[in-house]
Amino acid sequence: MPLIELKSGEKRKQLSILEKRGSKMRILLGEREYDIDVVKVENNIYSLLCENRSYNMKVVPAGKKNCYSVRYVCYSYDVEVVDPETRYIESRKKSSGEDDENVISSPMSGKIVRVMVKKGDEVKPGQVVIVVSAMKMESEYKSGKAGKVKEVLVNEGDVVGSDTPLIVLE
Amino acid sequence: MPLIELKSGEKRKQLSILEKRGSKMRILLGEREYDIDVVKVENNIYSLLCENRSYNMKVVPAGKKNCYSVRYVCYSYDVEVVDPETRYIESRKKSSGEDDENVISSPMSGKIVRVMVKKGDEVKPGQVVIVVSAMKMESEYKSGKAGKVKEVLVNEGDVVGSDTPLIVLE
Amino acid sequence: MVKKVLIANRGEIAVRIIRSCREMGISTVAVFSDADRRSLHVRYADEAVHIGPSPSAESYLVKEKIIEAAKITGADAIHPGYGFLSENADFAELVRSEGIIFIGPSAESIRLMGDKISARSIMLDAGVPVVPGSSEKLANNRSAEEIIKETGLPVMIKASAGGGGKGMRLVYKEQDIKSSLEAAKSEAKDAFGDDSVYIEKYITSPHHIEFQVLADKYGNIIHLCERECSVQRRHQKIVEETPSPLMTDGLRKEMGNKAIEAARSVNYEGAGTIEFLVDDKLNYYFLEMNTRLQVEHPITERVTGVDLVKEQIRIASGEPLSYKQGDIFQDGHAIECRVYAEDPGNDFMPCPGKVVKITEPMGLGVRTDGYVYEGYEVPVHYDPMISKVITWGKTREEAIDRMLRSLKEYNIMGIKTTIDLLERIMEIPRFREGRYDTHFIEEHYDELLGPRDHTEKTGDLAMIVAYLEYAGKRDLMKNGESFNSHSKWKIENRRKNLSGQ
Amino acid sequence: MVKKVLIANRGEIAVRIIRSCREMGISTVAVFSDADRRSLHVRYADEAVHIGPSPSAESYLVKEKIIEAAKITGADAIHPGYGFLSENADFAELVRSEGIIFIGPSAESIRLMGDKISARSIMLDAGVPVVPGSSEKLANNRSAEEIIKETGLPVMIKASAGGGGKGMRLVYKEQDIKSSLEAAKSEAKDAFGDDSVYIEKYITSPHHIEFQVLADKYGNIIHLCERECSVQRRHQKIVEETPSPLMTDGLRKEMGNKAIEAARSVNYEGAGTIEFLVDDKLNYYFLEMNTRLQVEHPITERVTGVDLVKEQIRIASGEPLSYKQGDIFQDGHAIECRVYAEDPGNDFMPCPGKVVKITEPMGLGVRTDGYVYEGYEVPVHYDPMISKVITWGKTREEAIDRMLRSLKEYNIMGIKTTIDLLERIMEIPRFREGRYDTHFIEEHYDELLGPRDHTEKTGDLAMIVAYLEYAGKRDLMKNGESFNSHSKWKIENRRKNLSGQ
Repeated sequence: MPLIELKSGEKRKQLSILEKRGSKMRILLGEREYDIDVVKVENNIYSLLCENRSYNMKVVPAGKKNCYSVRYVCYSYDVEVVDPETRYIESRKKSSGEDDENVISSPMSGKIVRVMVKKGDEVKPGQVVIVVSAMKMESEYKSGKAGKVKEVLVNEGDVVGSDTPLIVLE
Repeated sequence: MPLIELKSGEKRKQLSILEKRGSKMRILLGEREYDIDVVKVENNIYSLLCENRSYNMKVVPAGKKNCYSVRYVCYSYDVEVVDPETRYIESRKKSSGEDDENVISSPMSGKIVRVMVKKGDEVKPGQVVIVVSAMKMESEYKSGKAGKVKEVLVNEGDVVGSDTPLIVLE
Repeated sequence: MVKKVLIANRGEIAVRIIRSCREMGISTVAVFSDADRRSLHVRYADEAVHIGPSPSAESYLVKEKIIEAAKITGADAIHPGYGFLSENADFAELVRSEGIIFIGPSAESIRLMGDKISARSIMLDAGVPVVPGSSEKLANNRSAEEIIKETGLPVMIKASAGGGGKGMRLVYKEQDIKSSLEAAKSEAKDAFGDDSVYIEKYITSPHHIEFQVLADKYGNIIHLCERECSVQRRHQKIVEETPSPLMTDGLRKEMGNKAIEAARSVNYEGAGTIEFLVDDKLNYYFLEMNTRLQVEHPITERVTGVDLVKEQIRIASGEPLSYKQGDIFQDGHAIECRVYAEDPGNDFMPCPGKVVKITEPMGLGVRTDGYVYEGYEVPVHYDPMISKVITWGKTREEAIDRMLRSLKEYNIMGIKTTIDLLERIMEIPRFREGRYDTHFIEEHYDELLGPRDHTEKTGDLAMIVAYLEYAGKRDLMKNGESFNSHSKWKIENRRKNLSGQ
Repeated sequence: MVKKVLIANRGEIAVRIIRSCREMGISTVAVFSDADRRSLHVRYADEAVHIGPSPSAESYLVKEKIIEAAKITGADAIHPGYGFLSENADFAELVRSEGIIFIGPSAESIRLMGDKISARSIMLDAGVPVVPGSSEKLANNRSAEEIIKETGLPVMIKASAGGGGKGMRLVYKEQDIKSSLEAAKSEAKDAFGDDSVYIEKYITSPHHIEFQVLADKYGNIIHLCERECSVQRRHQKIVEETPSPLMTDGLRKEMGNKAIEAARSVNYEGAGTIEFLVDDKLNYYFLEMNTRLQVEHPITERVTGVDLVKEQIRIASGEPLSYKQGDIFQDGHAIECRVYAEDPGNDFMPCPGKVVKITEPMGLGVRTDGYVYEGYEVPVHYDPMISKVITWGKTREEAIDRMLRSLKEYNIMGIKTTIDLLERIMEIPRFREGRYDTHFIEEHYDELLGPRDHTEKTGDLAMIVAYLEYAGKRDLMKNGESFNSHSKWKIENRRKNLSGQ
């Protein structure tokens, strides 16, 4: 099995499957070993039994590639699966200096009410660049950093999904 | 569009789509024309609007190829879509004299309690050949015709799904 | 108070018990067979222990495995649900001998009520009317024939160890007595390993009416009024309601008191049900006592407001009853319909299989107690009941209208169910008027199971939908993408392509 | 009796109204905008008419389109639900002038109660206490400052045409009076095109308690007791209960009678709600009247057994009230929790999107009124409320425990919701003790929205599940088949392959 690493918040742990019989698995995660009985009972829902305890865990993709949001009763975890491919890209990005932070994306779906900058404008950190309306409420999106607007990807009146790139800075 | 024929009970009607705009369609079915607005709202569920009436129609595969069971409130319809391929196979079968009726299949899932015939036995129409148990009830399966047992495909204690072939007659 | 309850059951009743435990802050332990790894009770409980292969004789019915599971998890109480080991006196005894609380009556009460003939004679002593007939097991055909002549035809011959309609024979004519006796005995021998039978007068136009009782460890016993359970097929209930359309205030009081006497006569403890047969002239006769929770207990919960599972747990924990008789009254009307995984159009053949889709009825006055979910494969090994719909109304009429509305909302795809049959029952005038007895289903067989009228148009639209589903699948196979896809954009794109052709 | 009702609304309330119509045998007509073709009310109604583009100003708020839809389908009555045109007097008038029954009060009643200042003075005349302050629109800052001095600080400045917290300013200090007045006026002008404001004494520790009333065409008016609605964020209710923990029998009777007087003073007809502000010393003041059904009406339905929508329809059909005041009593306790598609962790930002999966809570004492289903895309155009959970218990404690159990069962995936926040509200001691006022949410912000404690183990298991989901998808892409597939056989096969590697 290729080396798999999992990231959740501050934590980073390596996973390997030591044994697998039917729905039962022995898994080494970081320093701890788990004997679990796991079945996917519905789309996006797993039933785990571990030391007789029953866990009904729900998982949905969390926007970014290989990222999942996992929920168990009231607890939520954002987990990223770092596979060899991702690690390769990560290391390449670091060396080339590419940066996702140059893109301002919409955190929620909505309708673009106002675009407050245009191509070539200089923006300051915290400056409101776009206003989106959803469900009878307006929200202001701010730039996280200073920079020059390279491109505005949306027009007023557009309906956008969540995580849609709106504005690119140079 | 290739010619499509639909069979439901005694009825056999030809369907053609005359027009399609967004979710709206004009369909000719047999002699009647329908203007409908149709969207698939969930897996297996369609919402139809026709002359302002709202129909929430549910459809599941009905075992045989290209056969569907459609439900609208309390009404159930078994519909077969006869495509050109099926028509070709049908006509070939007729000429070669092949016959599905030589196979006794299970109408429901269950556990084989008793197999009452073996290879080479002669069976009479109505003779009980197999007993299946499901959900605390036993059901007897009978042969529909006379014949000699060519093969028994299951053993006592087996769990079978519905429509599983159990016994083949010569 | 009990801290951790093991539920020695599966299906809807296991889930229902866990719900009340949750509300009380009590931990729960599920047990499961191979076939039930994906069952909802396993997913829903705090803990779950595997207890063996799928057949219940090798899992849910093995007393020792249940006890072991309780010990492993440190459960201090066991709730048996209904069915399985719930009326097994030896199990109740074994549980207690292991120092675990059994949520139910004493083994002695279960035993006394378990044997129909001993129960009959105890009831006679307690002044509770029983159906005229024999009070003892019949030794030979000679005395049986004498008793039948004394009781007067028609009579019912019943297996002493019986249940579920096995070892029963109805005799109308004198010349059939001998052969029916022999047939009943042979069937009883086969089914229960005991050929003892007894004789009961056969009641024409019988109503099956039962009373819910609750009794604590301190001799306090109350009744929670009646349930009318006369809509049956093959001696199995499918619709129940409370109040009974037959009941009067006076009769309720009288029968309720008899039910309390019946429970007292066996030193009953916990929740139990006294079943009566009532004829058209409102004569009532003790039939049997169920020494456990009933399937149809939710209608009583709805009109009285009492959570029966919570009361069971409180009683087993040694608390006195939370209610006095004067606190109990029926508010409005409640009906329960049982949804079975069966094909009513094919002689009620069981219909296990995969649930492709399920939509539960919701809104005012509706409760469902089920356990199947989308993608769940209903196993072949256990009872075919998958859900119960309970509706409430200020009046009986409103409860029926609400039930009809709910059944129409209830959508279970992939397996055949009794939902359509239940809808039709709600529509039959004799049901709506409340004039029915246990012969109701057989007397309305054609109306309940015959073909439904429909219009040309709905048939045509069904054809169109079948075509669209077919076309969607065909395109999916050809292009890896369906034109019926959920995504609006994909549809739009494809349509543009089509119009360009 | 009305025969066919058009519901001029969408979402859960449209579905809820259709349910009651079904139970009464009344046909239903849905209307829908572009964004709502797939909405449940369209699928569930008998008929459905398209009325325009997605923004409500071009569809649900266009009176003429609604009337046209009613005419096309032959609907003889229109139910406005809540929000949209429900409190639009012109609409009520237009509907009636077209010979269609408007299920609600007269245009005159709506108008009188719609303007806060006119409502205030009518209440004063009818002997219903109002919050001390101005009874007229304020002409200039001079007189406003005088009134504020008379009333005594703190005061609330409110927009006369207002709602939703806009044009409101709380003034504690004398030096802030002038600037606050100017700010309130400017905001009111922006929001409502009318800069009239009025002054009210600010009540510390305020409780928002409302009374449900029903009035027929014949002058019969009853109240259906109170609802406690003090758990609010941004002046929007999220949890309601009845009875109010603050209420006494005597006060209920007194306030109920005042509510009836308030309704009588505007010749009210139909279902309506009188909102009061109550302080800790149980002084109560009229706040406003909602001349329509409330979002939180189900808790009243649960404890009184009255189906309010059915009563609305009967009243509009000209029938006298089905109930007398003496028939109404509160049986047990009911709580409602509102589920919004919002992210409470991100300042309650709306969270429209696709519902990947939904599991409704079920069982004893639970009702949900929702409208979203699996695969449904919650539109960005309308209110973010997607569902309401209503639980009942014999006692307030049982209702809370049942609500907690239900919220834990409620699973909505794909969008963020307020479910976790609601769970935490049920757990806060001050809520459980019933000692809370409208400041509850702000005073418990950290407990309600801070991070949850969790164990190392659940975090680890979450990582494992994320990996399995990832591995399943990866295999699906590689082989066209997932090792996490529902089919047991596929899993077995793949495992065999793996072990053979």
